[in-house]
Amino acid sequence: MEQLTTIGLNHYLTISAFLLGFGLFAVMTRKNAIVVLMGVELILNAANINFLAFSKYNGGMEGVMFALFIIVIAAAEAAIALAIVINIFKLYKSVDVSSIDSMKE
Amino acid sequence: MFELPSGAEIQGIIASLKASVGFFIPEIYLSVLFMLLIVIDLVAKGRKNNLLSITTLLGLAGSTVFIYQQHALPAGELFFGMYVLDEFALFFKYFFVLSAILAVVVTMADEQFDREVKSMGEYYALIVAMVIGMIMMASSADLLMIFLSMELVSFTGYLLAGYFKRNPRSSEAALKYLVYGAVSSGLMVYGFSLIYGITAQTNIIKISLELAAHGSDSLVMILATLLVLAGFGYKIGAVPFHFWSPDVYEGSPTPVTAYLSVASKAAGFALLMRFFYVAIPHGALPPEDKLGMDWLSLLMIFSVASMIYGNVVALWQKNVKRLLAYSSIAHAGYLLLGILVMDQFGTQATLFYLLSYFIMNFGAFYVVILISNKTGSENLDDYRGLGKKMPLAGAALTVFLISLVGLPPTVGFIGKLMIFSALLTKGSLYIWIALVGIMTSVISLYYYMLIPLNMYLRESKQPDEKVMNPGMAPQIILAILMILTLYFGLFFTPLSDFAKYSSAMFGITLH
Amino acid sequence: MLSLIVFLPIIAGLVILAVPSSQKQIIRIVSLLAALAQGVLAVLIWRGYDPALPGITAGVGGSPLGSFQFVEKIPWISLNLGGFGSLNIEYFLGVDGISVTMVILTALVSAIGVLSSWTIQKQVKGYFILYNLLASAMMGCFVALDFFLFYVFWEIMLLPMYFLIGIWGGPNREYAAIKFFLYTLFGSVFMLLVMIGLYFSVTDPVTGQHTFSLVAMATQTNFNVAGAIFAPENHLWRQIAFIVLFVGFAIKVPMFPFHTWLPDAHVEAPTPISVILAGVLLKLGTYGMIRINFPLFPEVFHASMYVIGIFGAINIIYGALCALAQKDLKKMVAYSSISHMGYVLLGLSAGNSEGMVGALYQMFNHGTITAMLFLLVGVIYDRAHTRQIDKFGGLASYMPVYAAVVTIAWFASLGLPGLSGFISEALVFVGAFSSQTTRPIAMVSVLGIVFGAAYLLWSLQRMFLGKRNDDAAYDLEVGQDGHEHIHFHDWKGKLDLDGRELAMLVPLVVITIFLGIYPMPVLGMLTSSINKLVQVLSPVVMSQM
Amino acid sequence: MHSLIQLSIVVLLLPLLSFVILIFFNRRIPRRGDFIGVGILGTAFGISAYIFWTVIVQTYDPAFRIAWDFTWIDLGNVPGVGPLQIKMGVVIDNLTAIMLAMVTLISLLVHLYSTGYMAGDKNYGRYFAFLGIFTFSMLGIVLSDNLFSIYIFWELVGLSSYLLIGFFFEKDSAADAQKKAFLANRVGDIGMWLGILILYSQFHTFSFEQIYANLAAGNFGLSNAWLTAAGILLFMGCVGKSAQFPLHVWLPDAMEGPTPVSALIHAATMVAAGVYFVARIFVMLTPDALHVIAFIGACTAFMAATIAITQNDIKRVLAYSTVSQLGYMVLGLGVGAYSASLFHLVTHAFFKACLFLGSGAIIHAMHHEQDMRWMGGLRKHMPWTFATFTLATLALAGLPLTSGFLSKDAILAGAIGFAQVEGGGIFYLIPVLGFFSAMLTAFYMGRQIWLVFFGESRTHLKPADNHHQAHHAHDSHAAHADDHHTSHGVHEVSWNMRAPLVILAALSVFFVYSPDPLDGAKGWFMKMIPTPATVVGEANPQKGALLSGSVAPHLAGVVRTTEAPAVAAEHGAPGEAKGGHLYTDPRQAEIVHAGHAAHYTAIYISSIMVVLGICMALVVYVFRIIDPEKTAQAIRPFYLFSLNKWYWDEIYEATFIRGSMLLARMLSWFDSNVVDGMVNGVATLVRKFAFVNDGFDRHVVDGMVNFTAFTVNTTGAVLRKLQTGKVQTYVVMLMLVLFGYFVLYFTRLIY
Repeated sequence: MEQLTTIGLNHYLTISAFLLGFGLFAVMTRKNAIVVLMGVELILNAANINFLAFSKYNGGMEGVMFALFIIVIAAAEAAIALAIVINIFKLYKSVDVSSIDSMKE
Repeated sequence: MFELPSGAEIQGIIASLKASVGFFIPEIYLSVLFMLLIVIDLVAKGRKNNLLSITTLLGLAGSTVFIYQQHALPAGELFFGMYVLDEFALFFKYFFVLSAILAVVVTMADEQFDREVKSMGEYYALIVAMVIGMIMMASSADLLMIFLSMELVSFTGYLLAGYFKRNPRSSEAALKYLVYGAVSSGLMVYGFSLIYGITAQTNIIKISLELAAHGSDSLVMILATLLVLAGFGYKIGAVPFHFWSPDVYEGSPTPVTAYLSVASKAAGFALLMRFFYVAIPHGALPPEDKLGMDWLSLLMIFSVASMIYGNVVALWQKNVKRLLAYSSIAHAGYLLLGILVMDQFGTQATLFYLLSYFIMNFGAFYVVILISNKTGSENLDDYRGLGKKMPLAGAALTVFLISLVGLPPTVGFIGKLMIFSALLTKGSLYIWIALVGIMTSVISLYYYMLIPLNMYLRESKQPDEKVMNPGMAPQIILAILMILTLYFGLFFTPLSDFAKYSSAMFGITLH
Repeated sequence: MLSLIVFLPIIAGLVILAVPSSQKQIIRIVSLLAALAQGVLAVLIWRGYDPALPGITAGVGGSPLGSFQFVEKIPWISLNLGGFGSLNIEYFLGVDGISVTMVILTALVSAIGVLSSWTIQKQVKGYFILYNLLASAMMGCFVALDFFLFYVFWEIMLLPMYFLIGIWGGPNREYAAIKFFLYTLFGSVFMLLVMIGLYFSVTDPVTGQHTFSLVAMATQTNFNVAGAIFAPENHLWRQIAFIVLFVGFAIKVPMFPFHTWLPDAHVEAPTPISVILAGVLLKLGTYGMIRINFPLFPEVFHASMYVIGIFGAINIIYGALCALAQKDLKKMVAYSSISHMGYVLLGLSAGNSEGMVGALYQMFNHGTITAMLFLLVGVIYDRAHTRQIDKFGGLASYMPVYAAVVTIAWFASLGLPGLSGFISEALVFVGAFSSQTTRPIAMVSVLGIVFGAAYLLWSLQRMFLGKRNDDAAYDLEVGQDGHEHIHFHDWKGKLDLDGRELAMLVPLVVITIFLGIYPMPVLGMLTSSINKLVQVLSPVVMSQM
Repeated sequence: MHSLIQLSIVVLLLPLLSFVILIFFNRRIPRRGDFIGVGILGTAFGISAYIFWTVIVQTYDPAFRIAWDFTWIDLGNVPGVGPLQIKMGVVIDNLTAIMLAMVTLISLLVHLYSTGYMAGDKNYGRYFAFLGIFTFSMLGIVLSDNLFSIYIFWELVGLSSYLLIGFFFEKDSAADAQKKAFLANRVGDIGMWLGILILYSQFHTFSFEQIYANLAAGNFGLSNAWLTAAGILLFMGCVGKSAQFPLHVWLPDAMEGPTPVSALIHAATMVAAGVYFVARIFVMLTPDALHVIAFIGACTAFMAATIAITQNDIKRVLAYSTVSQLGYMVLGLGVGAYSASLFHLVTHAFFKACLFLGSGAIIHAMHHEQDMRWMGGLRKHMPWTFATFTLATLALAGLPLTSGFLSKDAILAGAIGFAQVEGGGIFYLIPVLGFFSAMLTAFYMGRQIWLVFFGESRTHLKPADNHHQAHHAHDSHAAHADDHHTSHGVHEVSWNMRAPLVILAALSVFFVYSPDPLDGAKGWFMKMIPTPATVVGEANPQKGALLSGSVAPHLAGVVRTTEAPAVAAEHGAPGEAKGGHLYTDPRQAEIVHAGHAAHYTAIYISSIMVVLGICMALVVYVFRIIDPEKTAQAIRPFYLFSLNKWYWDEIYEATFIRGSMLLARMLSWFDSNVVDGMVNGVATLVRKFAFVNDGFDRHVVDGMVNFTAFTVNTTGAVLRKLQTGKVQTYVVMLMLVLFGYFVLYFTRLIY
């Protein structure tokens, strides 16, 4: 019962694991490029949660710092990604990731 | 939970920051160059490509001076262990700057840019930014720095790959590169978080000490290392993390392909070596028996797979760029062989192989560009009869390919020689791996020779015997590269000594 | 001296590089001059050679001097390998009885090859550059005494050969060229691993460091690195290394079942390249066995003499029978050279002086005789543009000189006494029969004599004797003087051998006859080295190690 | 260096000189230089006649022997053997002297004869050149003192016979014949070579002298069977050269060569070489080997005789008679009648040469008509030819007062003695076959004489097609510019063709060789050529006559009677002194003794046989009491069997030739399809594998994706319409790898 009542490290880790799973799932299955990118964001945020949780339970600030940087990076990545996706949309008139496979084998 | 630092501490922090900056000059210089390029792009008017490119060349060349000055400095940590300076890092600093210079040179020769894009401003800026990122990759000693520098390299990489905005293939390459890279780096950072959770450290040296001291839960450790490996593997483009590379290499502008296939691959290797040598103790080494995980046998599998897969799939390629892409996968396998040895000789061999790969691969791509300038195609069939039309280019390409196969008297042969020598000094298991390497190099001969076969043995379809002149400057550069390939194939002592000197890595002493 | 003879052709190649490709004659003359200079140097070396010095292993005090001759030994590369001391590679040339004969042969054959290349019209410049590169590499292989250097030369040979067959070859040249390339490379890459392993297993008694020197490796006591991969006690790996090297060289020989590249390569290659290929390149395989394979692993050699002998016998009989069934003259000659190289293998497997001397002498004679055969095939091919044996007949009446030379060459090839081929084959049999191990094999191989005579005489009869076939490749007409003449379609030149062809053939004929009557000029250079080699290979010496 | 040696070397080299001159310059010399050939051979004969005189007549010594040799190949100090040289050398003893004289004489006569016979041939000069090199190689065999040089000249004889037989190479039959001759000889040579190798592998020398010394000293390392094998293998060389059964098939075909060549090759020299060689190695032949030799000789003699009686071609009859006579000689050697068979060798050489040249004259006169059925009545037109031919025929048939009688009877006597010593039984087959063949010989020679010389000319009976064939042969032969019609007058041949006939006929009379017309043993010849003592006697298989090295082994045969007791005392079985010899090997002694005892028996039997044969010939062909055609019909199978030469050619064609060609084709198919196929197969495999990997991204990955999609699908209903693009499948792939390794790691599959 104690596991359920008091929030501990495991809970954070579980959530982050779920986030990771969802993120990967989105990346793997969604057609829309935007959603795929959102999946990537989920993955990064899963890492964030881990860092913060560990930082809390280990003591020390590295985790927090790391999380901050990850947020920044994620923002930058989103910017670049959107630029590329817009370009794709210009050329292909769609953002369907799965349809873009002119180069193969 | 935190108490504010006292004034004295802050003074100390500032002092050490000041001290560290002295060790950081090349990076700063390059950042300045980066901004300068952007400014020039903004202020200058009209066709400013040459201005930009010349500036980039001079700037990069200038950076070598600062890098050279760092030889005088003692090896050590800076920025609170975020960053290290050692011979290993210096080697890669030279390596990246030189490859950037070559990339610029190659770009200047490529006429496709004139067709595809108006402005080259961001291009050179991005090249320089990528150099900075890669240099930091090679020097970073902290998970955070590793992550940041890798992302810097990746982002610039995405942009460069998609630089031909109106070219669907280029954009497709960018998208694939982006998605794959984002996922891998995400996994990697998740792995970082786990490592941080286990050891409460982000500095790789501290991590190794921590692991040596307390050991670790192997399950989590495996998971973490695997995820990290995913990130690194994606950078070096080894099987099974290679899937992005053929498409990206084919779609990107050829200079970018060359640049990625040499420089960012090398950066990945630098990171791989530093991280695994230093941070994760190898399970097979005597003292840390059950710590960490057996990443060595893992890399063994990856390298064998890369050699076989890359060489074998390349047999079927019709597009020369794609063919070289697969061959670069195979070469990642050969480089991994050197890392497996995990001693000083092995490191030396790996570094030497990187140098040789740098020369010959850039040369090959350079010729590809020159040819596609004239024929507008990278198709194998369009290479028919080119040997007569472009004698020098044909000869040079043949030399580079021979070197890629690893036949004397070329530098590629010496690279393979050193790698295999390093392997043979370690017991029998490694000999079998060396056998695989040998076999696959024989296979590689077949598809490499397909190119001279088309150039010399077959007559071109349209029988116009006019000689195509790729221009004076490119030919001179080509000749220089070719002569270097041959010269270092016969007198390779300087390169090898340099590699030897550079195999000293901070935080671990290899034997 | 040796450096000069090795690098002369490359220098010539560089000179040609400067000549505009329109000046075909100049290019030809330059390479001819280079080849002739090489010949002169070869003669000088021959005159200056002292047959008393044995070679094979180092002389007193471990120095090659006093055992090898014309030695040039300068440090080439010295790598610092940190924990592994340093990687020392030397530019180390020298000759002993075994190599000096091959040097002379190479100079001779490549000179003749240049003459026979005169008819090449397509891309003359590129052709002669590659040709000279090839000539240098071959010569280098024979004089290199440093394994690394040997390997470099060995591999350098492949590329020019590939292009020479691939660009100037026959209709199916692509296939033949790439087959040759892959096959021989496959043979040689494994040599690389063995070479590295040997390096770490051997120390030079003089410097005490690891070395690539074949001279040091030839002395078993130098395998003194404890726990090294090829240390004397490490039997398994020594056997593996022997097999790997042997296969590598056997592919070059070519030994059954690795021979299938040879007929293709010969049929497609232009005449001069066939001459070089059969005259010199094949010898590199057996030379490598003698110089590297056997002395380095003598005990394995002793264990495997029997097998080598059996393969030799298979080569002899199998090659002869295959030649018997060929319809293409050039293919027949190709198989015949497979059969003749079988004699070399048989002689080597005997492991005694008679056999080994015979094998070496057979290498030399096969070089000259087969060169002659391929030149003759080329002569008729130039005229008739076909090599189908049944497209001829009765040529002896119309081309008497050609027929005479062919008869001499054919009989030399089937080992007729008075011609050089006989002595070598006889010595091979004598040796193989005298050794207990290979006696049964020798008794079987003797059949090769009959089959050899069979296919040669049969082709001779079908092409030269009797009357013109109905579907022959030439027309019959009656000239003014009432005698019958023939003329080939679109052949403007002299019907019978012209001056250039005679200039190529006559020296070979003279050599063949002279060496058949008085072989000592060549054998005299061989004997002391071979005796030394046999001593090195003998179990007595091995027990001392 | 003894002066005789120098002279003999000069003799050896003179014909080579003629070859070199004529082959290169014959077109620049008047008359195509035939006089050079004749002159050189004349000189050679003069010198060898001098040698003969010095050796045989002046120093009348059975044991005469001088030798000289030089180092030809020096193998240096061979490990395990010591200094090793291969020497070449010359030996002169009585046999050599006689052979030298005989060969040069006949060669000279053939040269002379050819100036007439071959006149006008377009390759006239080359013909004489070939004669020169042939004589050279034959003399080489005669003079050699070691096995190796004998083998060399042996092969050279093969070559020159190849050139001579195929002289009219434009005739396909000639081309076939020359190839056949060379190959058949090669087969024999293989055996000879193996025999040489066996001896060398034991003693590391080729020299007769040293080999015999070692054998006598019992140094032969291998078992006695090897020694027998060596003997038989060496004898195989003789089987090839001397056309013994089963390698006799080449000789009759070799009649395609010009007729003088047949005289030179098939009467005097080449075929004699085989017998000469067996004589050289006689002392090392073990009893078993000798038995084999004897039986082969007997079979050959009989078989050839049976074939000869039905042949119609005048030259083929002579050819088979040659084979048969050679069978006699080999038989003689086999039974140990050494001197006798060599005696027969010489006598046969002369009268057979005479016969061949005579037949040549006839053919010449008949304008290249060779079929006896269309001849007849020539005795009036060609008296000289007739006389000499008949005389030689008598000698061949072995009638008394001829040389053939002496030698043949000596052989047959030896055979009887041999059979007695060996204890009868099967061994009596040998003399029986010998005598029967003697009868057949008489019969077919009589038949020939009558068909050719007596009766009326039957030229007109000849069918048209044969007629044209004759003309065809004539044209291709191109011997004459003018084209006679066969009905034109037949004329005697010119002097330069007649003189040889006379000389040879004169040499076929008994007194040349022996004062006693009935006993050759009384003649100088058999005195000068004594039977040498074996070095591998039966009493002591490995040890020969001379246990004590007191006497040089080559003198083994001729120990003086004065030394006899000493030698005899040294080992238990003292032989019986006979003709001044002491045979230390009892068996040999017995045989020789019995042979001498059986002398008169032999004379009687053989005379009866010969007479019988001649009578049959008379009955059949003169008095026509029996009609040959009818008889032939009556015993058709035998007739055909004989006419088709016992079908040997067909048998060989069906077995060896077809067989080896079939094997060759199979192997070459195997080579191009299987061996090469394996290589290509590997290559294809690699490429196929490449194809698999190549489609990896497409198929496997997609498959994986679908699989993943399926798994996900089962968890959530949301993902109905799952579609995957490339990039995402890459990611899936990545995840699968990681996951897979994770699992593997914990299932410990990696370690």
